[in-house]
Amino acid sequence: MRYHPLSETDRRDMLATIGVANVEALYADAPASTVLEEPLDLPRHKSEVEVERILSRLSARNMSAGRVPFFLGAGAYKHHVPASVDHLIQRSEFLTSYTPYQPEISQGTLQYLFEFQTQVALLTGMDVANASMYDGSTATAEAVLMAHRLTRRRKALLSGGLHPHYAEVVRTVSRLAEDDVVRMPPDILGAEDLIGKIDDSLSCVVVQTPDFFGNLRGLAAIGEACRKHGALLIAVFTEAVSLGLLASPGAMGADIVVGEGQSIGNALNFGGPYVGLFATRHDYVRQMPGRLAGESVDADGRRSYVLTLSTREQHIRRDKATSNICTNSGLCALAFTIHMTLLGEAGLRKLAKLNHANAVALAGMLEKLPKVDVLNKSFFNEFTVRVNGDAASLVEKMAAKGVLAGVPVSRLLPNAGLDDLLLVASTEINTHEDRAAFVAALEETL
Amino acid sequence: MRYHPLSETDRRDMLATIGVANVEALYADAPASTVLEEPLDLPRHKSEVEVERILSRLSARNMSAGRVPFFLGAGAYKHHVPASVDHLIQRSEFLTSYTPYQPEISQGTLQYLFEFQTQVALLTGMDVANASMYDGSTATAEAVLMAHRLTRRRKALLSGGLHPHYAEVVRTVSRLAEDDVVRMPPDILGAEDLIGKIDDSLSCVVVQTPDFFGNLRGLAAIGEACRKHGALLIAVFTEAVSLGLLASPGAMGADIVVGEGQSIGNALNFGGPYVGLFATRHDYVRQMPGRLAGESVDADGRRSYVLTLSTREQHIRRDKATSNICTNSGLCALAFTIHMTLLGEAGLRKLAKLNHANAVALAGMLEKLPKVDVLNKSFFNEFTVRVNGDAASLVEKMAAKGVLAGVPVSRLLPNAGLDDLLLVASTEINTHEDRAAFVAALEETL
Amino acid sequence: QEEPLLFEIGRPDATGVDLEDAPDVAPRLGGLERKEAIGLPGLTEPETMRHYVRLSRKNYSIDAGLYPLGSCTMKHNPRLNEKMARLEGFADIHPLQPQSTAQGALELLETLAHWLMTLTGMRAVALSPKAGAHGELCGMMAIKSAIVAKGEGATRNVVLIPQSAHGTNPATAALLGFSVRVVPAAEDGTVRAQAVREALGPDVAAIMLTNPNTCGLFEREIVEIAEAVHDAGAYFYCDGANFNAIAGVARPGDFGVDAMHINLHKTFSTPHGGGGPGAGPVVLSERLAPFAPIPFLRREGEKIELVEHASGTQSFGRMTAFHGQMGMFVRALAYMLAHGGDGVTQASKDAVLSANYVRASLRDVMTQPFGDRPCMHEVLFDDAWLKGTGVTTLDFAKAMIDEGYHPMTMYFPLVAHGAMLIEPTESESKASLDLFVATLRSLAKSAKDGDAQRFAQAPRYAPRRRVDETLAARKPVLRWRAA
Amino acid sequence: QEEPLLFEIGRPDATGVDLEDAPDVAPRLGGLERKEAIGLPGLTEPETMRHYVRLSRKNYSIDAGLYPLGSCTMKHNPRLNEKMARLEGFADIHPLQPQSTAQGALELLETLAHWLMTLTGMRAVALSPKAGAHGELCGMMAIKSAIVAKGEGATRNVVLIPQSAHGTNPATAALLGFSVRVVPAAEDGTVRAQAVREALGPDVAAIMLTNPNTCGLFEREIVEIAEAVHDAGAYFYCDGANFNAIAGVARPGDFGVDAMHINLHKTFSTPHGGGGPGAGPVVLSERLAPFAPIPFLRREGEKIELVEHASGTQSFGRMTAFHGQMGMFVRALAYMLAHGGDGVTQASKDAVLSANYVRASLRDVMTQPFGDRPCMHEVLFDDAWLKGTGVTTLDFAKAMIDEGYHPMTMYFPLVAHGAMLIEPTESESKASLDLFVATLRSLAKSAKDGDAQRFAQAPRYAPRRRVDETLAARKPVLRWRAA
Repeated sequence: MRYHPLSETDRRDMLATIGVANVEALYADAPASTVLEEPLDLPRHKSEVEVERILSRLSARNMSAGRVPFFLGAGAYKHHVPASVDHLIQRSEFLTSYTPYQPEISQGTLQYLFEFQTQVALLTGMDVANASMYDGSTATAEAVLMAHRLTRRRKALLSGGLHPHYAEVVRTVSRLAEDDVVRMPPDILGAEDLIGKIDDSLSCVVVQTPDFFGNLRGLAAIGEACRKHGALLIAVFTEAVSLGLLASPGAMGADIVVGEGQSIGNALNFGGPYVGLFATRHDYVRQMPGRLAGESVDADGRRSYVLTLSTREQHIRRDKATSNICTNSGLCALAFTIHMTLLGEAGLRKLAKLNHANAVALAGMLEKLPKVDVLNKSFFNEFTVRVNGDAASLVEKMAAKGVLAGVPVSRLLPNAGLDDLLLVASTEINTHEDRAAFVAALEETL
Repeated sequence: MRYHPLSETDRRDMLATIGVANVEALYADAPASTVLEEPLDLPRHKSEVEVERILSRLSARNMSAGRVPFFLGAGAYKHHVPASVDHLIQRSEFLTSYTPYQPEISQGTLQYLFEFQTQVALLTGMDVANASMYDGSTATAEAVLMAHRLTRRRKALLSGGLHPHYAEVVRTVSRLAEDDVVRMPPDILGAEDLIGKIDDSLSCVVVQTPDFFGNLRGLAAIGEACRKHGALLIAVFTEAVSLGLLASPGAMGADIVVGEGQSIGNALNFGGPYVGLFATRHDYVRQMPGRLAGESVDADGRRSYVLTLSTREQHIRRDKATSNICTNSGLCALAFTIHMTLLGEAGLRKLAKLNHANAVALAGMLEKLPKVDVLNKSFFNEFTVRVNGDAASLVEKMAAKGVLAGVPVSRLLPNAGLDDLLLVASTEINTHEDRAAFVAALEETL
Repeated sequence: QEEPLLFEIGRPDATGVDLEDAPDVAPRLGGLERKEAIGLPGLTEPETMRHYVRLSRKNYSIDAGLYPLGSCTMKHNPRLNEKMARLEGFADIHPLQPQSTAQGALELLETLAHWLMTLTGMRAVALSPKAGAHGELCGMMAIKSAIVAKGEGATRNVVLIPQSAHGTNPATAALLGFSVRVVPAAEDGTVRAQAVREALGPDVAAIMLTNPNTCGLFEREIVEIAEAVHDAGAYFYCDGANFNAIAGVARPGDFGVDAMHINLHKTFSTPHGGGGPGAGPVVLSERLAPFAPIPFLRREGEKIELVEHASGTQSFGRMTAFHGQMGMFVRALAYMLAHGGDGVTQASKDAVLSANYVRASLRDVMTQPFGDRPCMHEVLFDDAWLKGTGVTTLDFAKAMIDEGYHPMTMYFPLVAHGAMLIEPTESESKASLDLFVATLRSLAKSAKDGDAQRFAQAPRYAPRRRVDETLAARKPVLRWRAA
Repeated sequence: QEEPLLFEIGRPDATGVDLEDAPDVAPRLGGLERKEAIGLPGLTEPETMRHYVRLSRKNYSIDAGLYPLGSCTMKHNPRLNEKMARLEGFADIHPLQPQSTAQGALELLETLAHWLMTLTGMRAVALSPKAGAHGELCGMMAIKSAIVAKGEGATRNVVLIPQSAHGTNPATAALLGFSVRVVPAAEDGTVRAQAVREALGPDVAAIMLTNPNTCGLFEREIVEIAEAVHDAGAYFYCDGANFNAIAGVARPGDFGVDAMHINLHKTFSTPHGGGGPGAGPVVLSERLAPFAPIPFLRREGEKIELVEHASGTQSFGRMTAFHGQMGMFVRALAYMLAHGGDGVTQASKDAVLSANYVRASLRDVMTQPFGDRPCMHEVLFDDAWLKGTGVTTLDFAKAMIDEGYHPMTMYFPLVAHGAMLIEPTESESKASLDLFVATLRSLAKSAKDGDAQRFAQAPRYAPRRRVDETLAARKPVLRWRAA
């Protein structure tokens, strides 16, 4: 086997040093009834060519985004990732290192995490950010738990504009942890009255902007109301690029900001791995979940970075930890950091503007069609359209014509009477030809 | 521009330091008549996405080997290259370094070149090898020039089994350098009488094995005859994998061995870059062209590697150099070295055996067809078949059916009455299904 | 050479991307556009490359050397797997595109699930957990759901956990409102069925047990423990972090396990990436299978459906936005296909062999807390042998850095004093193991010979000397700010 | 840490590849099978990764730092270009597959040729030369062919070459049987038309002139020189190694050049790869175009044909087996498309600006052989300023290594005593240039202050101290042999 350096001779010599007759003897503690006598019914090892053949065949059966006019969003966005990003994250020193527990030989990882934390704090307009979470949805659930700890209350209010999957993730944890969740009904037009629902029983209000339906939400008034009632405002985003063009959640008064960072530096990957962003106020840092890199000095007085505040974490605090999280999304965070570095402020703003302009251009084209309504007053790069019929079957039919047209709302909110709604996203990858192909396929299909 | 770190402010500051008003002033020595007043008629800079679109579109218009049953050889072979090879050669430290003129900070390159030289020497059965040439064809031309220098004669005899392109490259240089070349007629069956042509006027005899038509050639008797007449035997190969299964040219008495190393570690690349292998006897090393890494010690006595015997080379010896060559094929040589390391003796032998077996299996299937003759008595992984008709149009028709069937001999030897000959190669990448598809398409087409 | 922070070398107007010009449209941002600057510096592409290449060179990595972190499984990461994960049909597909356009992806999930179930002998698998701890949460959620379904939600609120457990185990239990009852280990470092029986009661929901355990030992009474747990109406959660010692050799399903997560980044070698991403699929027993989270797969003939909603099922719900770590699944399946059943078994055996070889080669100079007996894929030493030398486990570990090695895991598990947990993995050649052993023996001799300075000063030949962790925690500086 | 040779750690039975089983057939090797062992050790995949990763870490690279090698053009290598070169339609196509199945590849060649001709103002381009020196050979072969065609093959057998030329120039001329006549340079480092006129005669076939020349200076009398050469019935070969100073600013065609090679790995940034592969397309004037080597392109409407045989043409023949360095062509074209005409021009100007900035920043501490005047993309210093310090150019260069830099080009061109040729390229930020300048100033001060030891001992902080080149050449050990 190409992956196994030990030869039969090595194995014999090693067994002799150990003083046992065979490797089975080393498994003597395993109850005899549990040790397999026959090999499992699994295929034998394969050459690289064979593995490539099998997986390429599976890959070829999927319609990849880059091959067609592509307009899906709803929490995962196709952006162009510069080739240098993917090259750099594959450096052995980044790819094949462990969590930087030994700072003396991990400054590479620690420094980029410190850079990542700073970038996320700047983008969200918050004081501090952690070194990443699994993804936006789990970060949201962790934010709710953190709000519970900070407020010593156990009831969360979720906006009807929150991504349905995020709401479900919060609800799953809350239900099994016996916390309360109030989930508002789907809020297609961004018109819900959250403020009226805020009272002293709430630990937090969770609001997404741009919301699931693409509407942009002002958070300032909600933040005011939260503060009045001792609740925390948790702001959520699923499209990190929007922060290049929109007022930051921090500037609008959020206490905790969580979101999905996939848009920057990371591929669609059929849903994962992604990278959760998590930022908050300085005062709350000791209740924050997840890993943190901090600045310090070494024995020679040189500036150095090191994992810190780990007394919050499970490997030190066990059942008193702020979270059970151990793994972060290191390499995805690195991709985010490198892509963000390449963008810089100028590039990010231009990218966000281009996304918005492409979406506005598409919305303008769709608004001219008779059987289609664009519902949003405001949006960033994604909006909701009402179509004349079932959006899910429309999408299927357009896919058959080679256009991936968007996400039917019913895919995430079935049986909600929203079957005629379609979420359409447009990023910098879409050309005018893509938009024209979209409109043509739509007209043919409707 | 993403590639240009200087900002307009930087440029202004730098011009001030220099003491000129603008950058045009730095071009003051250029005659005014030659400085462009208008920008050239070329497109403006493009984003990564746009560049990818343009080049992907061009790429998609080519039928790539991995997508079809594929049987081409004739000097370039499709083998599977392990993913780790391509990963390693893209390490910044290998990819973006220069020729290792500063050994103190180039031991990485120098040591792999030393390993490469050793591998090539072992494979060819020779004493020493250089650090690579452009490709097999130019290595052959250099070998002839080297033989001229060593023998102080200027006439080469080329076997009719030598790859026609290689023969042409030798002839081009020789003609313009006013040396003599005798090229034997195409030798389809490996039956030519070279020995009868050898006399005291020859500097060298150039013989390829496996030859262009796939025949395996014993070299011992030719070597004997060369030695008797003071000529050198230059052995050529175009399929490095064959050396895993066949007697080495060194063992058969070659004085210089040259060949193409593309097969190991390198992609087809539409013909380049490839890597020329060049090996010879120890006594001849100072007449060898190309770069050489040698062992030495540093000031602390540690074993070190360094470029050596550079007094042979153009940058020292100028018009007295053994060759004008400056660049080698460093990164391709690295790919060769890594792939060869992964193979090892056991892997190379198994790979060569698999190649041969696949070719024998295919030949067996073809021999059963009524309108096809396999002409070779012996072969490694490539052989010549006579088809009932024009091989070039046959190949075109089979390509239209999605099978890349081989190389028509007339592509390289037009107007030679060989239009019904087809070279067919089969490597480890071919499955039984590929062979069946080949036979089916051939039967349909013939 | 020091590498500045990007904030110290970047400029707000510098960029490493060029973008097409935007179509000229009237914005529709509803007055919510950003007014203030973000303060994000950029770098051009050449500067970015250099910055991160230089940073990378300050890291240790498995590609550059043996990485003997016990319980972390730092083994070879085949580059084939990276290539496969980047195939456009896996990397460039959207989680919500029509399932009819992603049947190849769904078949990949199904194939992976088949391998995991076959290797563990379990009934079902939940693929979506994002990492090991998330998998623990998944398994414990399934257990809690089953308990609630039986109407015992109010009464069964204790989870048994041995002292040697990973910190994630108690943290996960606590997250779901369970309280933790610690089960003591016997003198030999394993848990006795009798001790479990004594801790069990009608208030116990589950036991969380790692096998092989964190001392590198196989829990020899595991079958009896499982029976006792089941007899008491509780569930057996197995922490599968150490599955790489037994994959292809023994099946957790045969131990009586109800739920177990599998760290794909450990057993199936998806790269650790400096701390993630991981992936933590959870295998479930027959009785927990109905509670598995959404999404899950359902095959109807040629067509595979990904069930994304819980209505009409007993599923406990959704754990994450989409379907899990697809990129990691591709890598793990590539590893499985390449290894085959035979290779996976061989890997387990070689991992165990290598750990025992290290044990046998060091047993005369270092001490083992539970005596000199066969270990699994990792070997545990304590610091008894350092007594009186003035050298601590930490010092010893840092001195390894100066010898070119990453330290072993230190001070874990907590049951051993000054623990040193060494996991060489199956990826090391015998020559590599021999060199490692020779280095450790030489260091041990040096410690015993009284050369305490060498250890107190270590590391001296690393990018940094020891870093002041106390300062970092006392005055946390967690981001750069403009001076 | 020392890394052994693979021969010292490999085993003949170890392998890092697994292969399918061969079909069972009777061999047809005609009795020529290998009998003896090859003696090639192998390594498994994890060992191979580690060996070459470790080796790589002993190299300096442009990704890790400024690489000021004059005349070598070490600038940023965009990774986009690597990605593009690996597109299956370029990397995985065979040079001899039907041209109808490779029209995209041929269009790429045509597009590249268009860019090269436009940028140089020349009439034709030969793409197949494999590297710069091979391009020189191509150009000189075209010239020789033209001379022979005019019936002057026997008489015109001298090539004029300035003293400052690259070694490849005289070597190339010699290879074709020409003898070399050296043209002296004027005091200002450039060649005077008058000097050329004096050297010209009926025996002269061509001049080989580098412009900008190897002293980093623009040959100001180049147009007159070209006229003189043409008037004498000879050809003007221009060494295009330094084209990166003027691309988009001035066209060699306007100087009167007949042939010029372009190092794609310099001007268009295909990676140097530790010494290759390069690519050296040659642009040709109207009068040399007919002699261009095969293969060449011919378009008929939508179809592009690659002409592979010389019959019926004046082509001088074939230079290499196939069509040239496709992999490098893709990278170079990606570079051109990304830069655009505007970016290429900017790159040239920034390269010149950066070199002059270094010149202006060091002119007070170092000496220039031809006075303080504007240079092109590289600046030449000599060692006059080191006189009496006991420090040589070599010492100074090696001391740069200790400061984290690759040395500049030393002792070339030969026309300057103790030459130090610095080419910063357009890829460096101003901060990077400032740091480089400050380092050189500090080193210069140290040299003048008499700290000769620092230089004589250098490098001390590199993977190796100075290596004994004499020993290597005196007793050449060019391969490993079993002890």
